[in-house]
Amino acid sequence: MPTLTLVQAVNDALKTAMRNDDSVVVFGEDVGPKGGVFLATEGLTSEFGEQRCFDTPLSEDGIVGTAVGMAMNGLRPVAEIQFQDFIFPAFDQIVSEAAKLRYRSGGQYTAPMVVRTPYGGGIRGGLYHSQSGEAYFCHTPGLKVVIPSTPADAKGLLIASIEDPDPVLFLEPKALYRAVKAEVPEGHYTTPLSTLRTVRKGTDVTVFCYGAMVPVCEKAAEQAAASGTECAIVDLRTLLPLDEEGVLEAAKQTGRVVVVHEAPRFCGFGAEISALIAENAIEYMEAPIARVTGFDTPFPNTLEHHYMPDHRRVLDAIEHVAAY
Amino acid sequence: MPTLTLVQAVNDALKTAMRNDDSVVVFGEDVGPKGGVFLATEGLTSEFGEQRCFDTPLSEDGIVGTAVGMAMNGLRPVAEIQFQDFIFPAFDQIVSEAAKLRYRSGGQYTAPMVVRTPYGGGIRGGLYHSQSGEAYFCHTPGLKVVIPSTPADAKGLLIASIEDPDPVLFLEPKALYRAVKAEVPEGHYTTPLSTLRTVRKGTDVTVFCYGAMVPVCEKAAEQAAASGTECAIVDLRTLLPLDEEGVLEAAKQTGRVVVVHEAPRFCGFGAEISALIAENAIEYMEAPIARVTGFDTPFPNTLEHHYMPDHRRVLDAIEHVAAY
Amino acid sequence: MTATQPVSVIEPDGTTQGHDPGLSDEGLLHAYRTMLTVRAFDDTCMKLQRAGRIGFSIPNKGIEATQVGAASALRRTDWLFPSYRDFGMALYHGVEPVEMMHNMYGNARDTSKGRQMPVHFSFLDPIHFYSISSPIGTHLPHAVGAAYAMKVRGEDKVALVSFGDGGTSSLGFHSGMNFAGVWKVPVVFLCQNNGWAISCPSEAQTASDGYAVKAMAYGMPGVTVDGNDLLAVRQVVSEAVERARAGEGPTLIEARTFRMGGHSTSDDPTRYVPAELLAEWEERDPVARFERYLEARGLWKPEDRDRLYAEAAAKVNAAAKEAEGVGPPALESIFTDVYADVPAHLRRQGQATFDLARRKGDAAAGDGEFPL
Amino acid sequence: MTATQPVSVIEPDGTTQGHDPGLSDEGLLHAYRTMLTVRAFDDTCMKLQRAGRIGFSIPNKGIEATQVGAASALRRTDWLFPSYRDFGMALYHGVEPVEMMHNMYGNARDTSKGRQMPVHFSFLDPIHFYSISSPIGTHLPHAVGAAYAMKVRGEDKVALVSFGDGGTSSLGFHSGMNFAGVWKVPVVFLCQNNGWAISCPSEAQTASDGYAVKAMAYGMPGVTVDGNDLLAVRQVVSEAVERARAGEGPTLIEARTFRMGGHSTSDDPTRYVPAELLAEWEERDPVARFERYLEARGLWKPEDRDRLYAEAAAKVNAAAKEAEGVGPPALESIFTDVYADVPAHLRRQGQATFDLARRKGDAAAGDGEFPL
Ligand SMILES: Cc1ncc(C[n+]2csc(CCOP(=O)(O)OP(=O)(O)O)c2C)c(N)n1
Ligand SMILES: Cc1ncc(C[n+]2csc(CCOP(=O)(O)OP(=O)(O)O)c2C)c(N)n1
Ligand SMILES: [Mg+2]
Ligand SMILES: [Mg+2]
Repeated sequence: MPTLTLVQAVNDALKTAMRNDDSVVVFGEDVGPKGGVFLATEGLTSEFGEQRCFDTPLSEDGIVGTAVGMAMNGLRPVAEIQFQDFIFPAFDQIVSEAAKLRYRSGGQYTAPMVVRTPYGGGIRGGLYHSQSGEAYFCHTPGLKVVIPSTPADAKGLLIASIEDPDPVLFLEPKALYRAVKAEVPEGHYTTPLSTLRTVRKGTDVTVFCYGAMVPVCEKAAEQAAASGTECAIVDLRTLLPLDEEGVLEAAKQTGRVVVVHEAPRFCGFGAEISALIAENAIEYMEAPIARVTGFDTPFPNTLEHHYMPDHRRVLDAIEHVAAY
Repeated sequence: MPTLTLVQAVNDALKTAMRNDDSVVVFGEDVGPKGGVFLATEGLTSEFGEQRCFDTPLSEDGIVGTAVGMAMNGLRPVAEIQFQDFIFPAFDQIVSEAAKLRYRSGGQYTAPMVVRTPYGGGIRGGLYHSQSGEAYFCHTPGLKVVIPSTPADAKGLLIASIEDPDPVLFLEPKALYRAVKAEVPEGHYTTPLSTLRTVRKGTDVTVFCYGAMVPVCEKAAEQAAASGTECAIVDLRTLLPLDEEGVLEAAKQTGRVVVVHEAPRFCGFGAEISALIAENAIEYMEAPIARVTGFDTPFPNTLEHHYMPDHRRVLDAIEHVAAY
Repeated sequence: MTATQPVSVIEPDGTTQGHDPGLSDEGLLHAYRTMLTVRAFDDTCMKLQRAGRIGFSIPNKGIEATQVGAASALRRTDWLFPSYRDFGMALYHGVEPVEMMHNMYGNARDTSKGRQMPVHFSFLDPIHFYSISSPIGTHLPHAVGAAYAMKVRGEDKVALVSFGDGGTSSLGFHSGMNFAGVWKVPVVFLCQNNGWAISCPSEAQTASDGYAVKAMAYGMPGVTVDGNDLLAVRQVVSEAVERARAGEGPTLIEARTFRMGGHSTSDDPTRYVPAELLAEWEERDPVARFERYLEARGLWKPEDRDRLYAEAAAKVNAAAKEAEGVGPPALESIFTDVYADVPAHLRRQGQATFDLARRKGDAAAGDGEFPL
Repeated sequence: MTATQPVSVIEPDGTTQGHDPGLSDEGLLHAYRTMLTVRAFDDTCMKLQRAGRIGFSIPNKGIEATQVGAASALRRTDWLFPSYRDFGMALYHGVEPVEMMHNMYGNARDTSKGRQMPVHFSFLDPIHFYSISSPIGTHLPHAVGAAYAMKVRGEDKVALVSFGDGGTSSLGFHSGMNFAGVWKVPVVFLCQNNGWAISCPSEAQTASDGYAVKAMAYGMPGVTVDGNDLLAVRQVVSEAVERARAGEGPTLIEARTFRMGGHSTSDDPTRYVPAELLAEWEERDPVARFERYLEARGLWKPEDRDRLYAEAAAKVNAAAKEAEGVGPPALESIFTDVYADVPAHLRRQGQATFDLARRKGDAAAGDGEFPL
C-alpha cells in the first residue's frame, strides 16, 4: 500500500472517482493548471481535460450555484472553495438551495454534489485563512458535513461523499495536509458516512474530536495515560448526520466527557455533543461535560498557538473531569 | 402609556431613535413609501425624508455592506432584511466584515449598526418565509444577537441596539408582530442588552425561551401549574453575548431544565444552553436537560403547526423532566 | 448588439407587416388560450385567497405575453428555470391547472408535498419546470450549471431562466451571467422588467439604461423586447435559443412589461403605483394586443373572449374544487426528502411526533407508528 | 463613455506632448521615490520571508504606477479602501515603512495587534487607509456606504476603492457598483487589471471586453487607462475624483497593468504564466517608464536610481530591524476589540488562558491576572 499525505489522499480520491465515473467534474478557483493552492487537484486537468477539471471566476456563489445546476442535471460536481473562510459568499447557495432542493421539490430535483474546502488554523493565516466554520453548516438539515483526520479516511470518505445522493460539505483539516503520511489503499473504496472512528480505547474519559484536533487529543491522551488516566478517543468524522447512538454509547462507557474543537465555543459543534448527552445520558455522567475549544473571538495571527487548543489544554480538561 | 403591538413598538423605536440622533438612517427593500412589508417603517420617509429612510436595490449583500461603510463613517444605519430567510446573501458581510472589523483593525474602524429582520414561523410561509436562523449568527464573535418578545422590550432593546457601539442583529418574531398589544413607555428609553427577563417565577422547572416561543411557554406553564408543577420562565432576550451567569443561576434554582426554540434542534441555540449547564452546573441537575425545538428538516408549509413547538410539546417536556 | 428600442412585431392595430410567427393557427390559439388560463387562474386564486381558502397568490396580469411568448420558443426537452410569476410557461407546455392547484392548497398531491408556499411549483413533466425557490436570483447559476451539463454531454438542449428587474441586483444574476459568459453555455436569460420589485421602481433598482445593457458586462448580446407583444417575445427568445443550440452561448433578453396588479395578494399597490402609470399600461394590455392580431388574421372575434375565458375558468375552478377535496400531506412528509434516506435522528423525531399525536388523540398520528 | 483604448500620457521615450501633471518637481520626485520604496519593501519582505523572519508577503512589481498615480489624485481628507496590493498608496500619503513592518511581523505595535496576516494594513493617519480584509470584494460596498455618509453630510470628500480583475466577479463588486450608481455617491472604483487572479487569466474571469465596460451595467462612466503610466492613471483618477466631488457620481476605472511577480510569496507563477508574456510586460516596466519621463524633464539621471533605491532600501531595512525588535502582542490582545467592552464570557476565557499559562510556567501569562 502506498503511503500518502492527507492532501495526496484527497488527490487520489478525486482521481479515483473521476476514473470511475465520467460525470464527476472538479472546479473552483485555481484548481486547473495550478493544481489548487494546496495542490489537492494537481494533475487532474492534464489527465481528464479542461471540461472535467477547470478554473472558475472568483465567485463562490457562482461555484456552488452552478454545481447545484450540474448536479440536478446528471453531473457529479466536486467544487473546491479555496479556503473555508471564503465559503460565506456561497452560504445562501448551500443553505437555501443545495440543502433544501430535494425537500422543496418533493424529490423531483436533487443536488448530489460535494463542496470541498480546507479549514482550520495552524498556518499563521489570521482571521481569514484559519477558521473552522463547521457549526454554521451543521445547523442545516439536508446537508451532510464530513471531516477526515487521516489519509485513509480522507480518501474513503471523499469517495463516499462523491457517490452520496445528497450534498456534502467536505472539510479538510489543512493543518494535517502534510503533517502525516500513512498507508492508503489503492483504487476504489469507500468509508461509510455517519460512522464514528474509535481512535483509542480507554475506560476513564471519553474524548470527542475531529479533524486536526485528533492528533492533539492523541498526544494529550498519551500524557494522561502516563499518569494513569485512560482515555477513549472518538473521531466523529461525519458531523451531520451524526451517529448519535454511537456518541451516547461512547459517553456512557466512561461517564466523563471532553469535547474538543478549534472553532469558537459559543454555539460550536461541541455544544451539540454536550446537549445530546445532557438530554439522553445525563444520569451516566460523573463529571461536568467539558469543552476545549477556540475562544469566542475572531482567529488571531501571531498568537494563534494560544488560540488553538493544544495537548496541554486538552490534558487539563481530561485531568479536570477525571478528578471530579 | 399607549398600548402598542410589537411591530408598532418597533416603529416607535425607530422614530424615537431617528428623532434623537440625526445620524440614524433606515434602509432596505420596500421600507420607504410602502413602509416595509410588515409596516415596521411606516411613516419614516415622510417624517425624516428620503435621505434617512429609503428603499434599496434587491441585494442583501449591498444592504449590509453599505451599512458597514456608513457605520464606520459616522452614520448609525438600521438596515432591514425583509425576511430573515433572505439574510444569507449578506452572511459574508455580517460574519466576515461587520463582526470582525473592530478586531482586525485593532479598534481603528468599527461598525455600530443594526440589522433588523422578522424571523420565525406561523404565517404559512413554508421553507423561505419561516426560518429561525439565530444559531447561525450566535456562533459569530463580534456580533450581538437580540430577540424581543414583548412590545416594551422590542422598543427598549431596539433603541439600545441602535445606540450600541457594536453590530447587532435584531430578530423580530413575526408571529408576535400583531398578536398582542401591551403598554409601551413613550419617548426614549433603553432596555439593557445581555440581561434576562424573568417571565414567571417557579420552583420546579426552569424553561428557557425567547421570541415567539415565550407565549407558548407561558401557556404550557399555566397548564403545568394547574397540575401542580411550577415553572420559572426565562426570556433570554439577548442571545449573544448571553448572560451566562443568569442562565446558570436560573437553572440551578430548579435543577430541571427545558430549552425551547423554533429553529431546528441540531446545533441550535438550545444546544449552547444545555452545554453551558452541563459544563458548569451538571451537579445541580436532577433530570435530563430537555430541548423542545423545530425538527431537523426544512420548514414545511401545510404542516407548520406540527413543526413549530406548541404548548403541548412544551408541556410534555415539562412533565417529563418534572417527573424524572 | 444591445438595442434600447424594444423589438416589437404586433402593431397597435393587430397587423404585423408580414411577420411569420412560426406557429400554426392552432398554435396561435393555444398561446391565446394559455394567456386566458393564466388570467382565469389568477382570478380564481384571488377569490380563493380573499375567501380564506388558500393563503397566498401571485397575480400575473400584464405579463402573460412575456411568459407565453417565451415558453413557445422552447421544446419540451429544454429546461425552464422560472420565477414565481411564470406558471404560464408551465401551462403552455401542458401542465394541468389541477397540478398547480394542488400546490396552491399545499395538499397531499402537491409535487412539493405541501412544503412550499403557494405558487412555488415544481414539475418534471411534460417539461422540466424547475422547482421555484423564494430567494431571488439563486436559480440563475442553477440554469448555468444545468446548461453546462447539456453542453459537455453534447445535448441539443437549452435552459431558459426567467427573473425580474429586481432579480438583476441579486448575487445570482452576477455570478450566473458571468459564468455563463465565460463558459459559453446554452442558456437564455429572460429578465422580465415589469417595472417593479414589490414597491421599488426600476430607477431605484439600477442606474443603468434598462437591463439589456447589463449583458455587455458579461460579454454576451443583450436584447430589449416589448414584453406585451407575444410574437416579439417569441421571436427574440427563439433567436437566443437558436444561438444557444448552435453553441454560440448565452443571451440576455429584457422584456419590458408592466405588473398590472399587486406584487401578491398581500400587497396594496395603490400605496406606491401612480394611477396614471397603471392606466397608461392598461392601454397596452398584452392579451388585447394579441386578440387584435388574431382578429386581423381572422382567428378571433370579440365574442370569443368571454366564451374561451369561461372555458378556461371552468377548468380552473374544477381544478380548485378537486384540489380542495384532497387532504393535507401525511404527517411523515415532514421528515422525508430531507435526505435520500431518512437518517436515524429524523426517524426518532418522527416517531416522537407520532407518539405525541397519539397521546393527545390527534388523528394525524395514523396508527401511531412512524412508517419510515 | 467607455473607452477600450487605454488612456496614456507618457510616450515610450518619456515625452508627454505637453501634458501638465499638476505636480511640482518635488511632487513628481516624491511619486518616484514612493515607487522605489514599494520595490524596496517588496524586495526586503521577499528576503525576510525566504529567511523565515516573516510568514508571507505580496509582491507589487509591475503595478507601482497604478497605486501611486491613483493615490496622488486624492487629498488626505479622502478615504482609501485598498486591496492587499495597495500599500504604495499609504506610502505616498506618508505612512512610514516601519508602521507597515509592524504588521509584517504581527508585533505588539501592529495597528491590527498581530491579528491579521502580513500585508493586511489598517491606518487612520495621515489618510484613512481602510483596514484590509482578505475576502475579495467585500470592501466595495463599504466604500459606497462611507461615501453615502460623505454625501448626506455634504462633505467635500471622496472614497477611492481599489480591487483586482478577479474582484470584479465578487458579490461586492455587483452590489457596490449597483448601489453607487443608484445613490450617485462620491466614489471612484479602481479595477487594477493585472492580468491574473492568482493563476486565473482575465479571459477565464469574464467574457466581457475588458473591465471598464462593466460600468455600463451600473449606469456610470467606465474608463480604461494604461496602468503602467503613472501620469495617465493620475489623470483619469483625478477626473473621476473631480466628478465625484462635483456630485456627479461614481466612475469605474480599469487600469491595465501586469503582475510581474507571483501572486504572493507562496505562489510559483512559472506554473501558469507564459514566459513570453512576462517578458513582454517587463519591457513596459512602470518605474522605468516614469524614469524616462523624469529624465526628459531633467529631473533624473540613470545614476540616480541606485542611490535613491538604496536610500529607500535603507529605510525599509531599518524599519524591518525595528519591527523585529518589538515583541509579540500581549496575551490579552486575543480577547479585546471583539466588542467595545470585554463581555463576561471573554473575561472568563481570558482568565482561564492566563491561569493555564501560569500553571504551565508560560511567560505569556504575565502576573497571571487577566488585566481587563
Ligand atoms: C433574496 C431575496 N430578497 C428579498 C426577497 C423578497 N422579495 C420577494 S419578491 C421581491 C421583489 C422581486 O422583484 P422582481 O425581481 O422585479 O420580480 P417581480 O416580482 O416583479 O416579478 C422581493 C424583494 C426575496 N424573495 N429574496
Ligand atoms: C472571497 C474570496 N475568494 C477567494 C479568495 C482567495 N484569493 C485571494 S487573492 C485571489 C485572487 C485575486 O485576484 P485579483 O482580484 O485579480 O487581485 P490581484 O491579486 O491580482 O491583485 C484569490 C482567489 C479570497 N481572498 N476571497
Ligand atoms: Mg419586477
Ligand atoms: Mg489580478
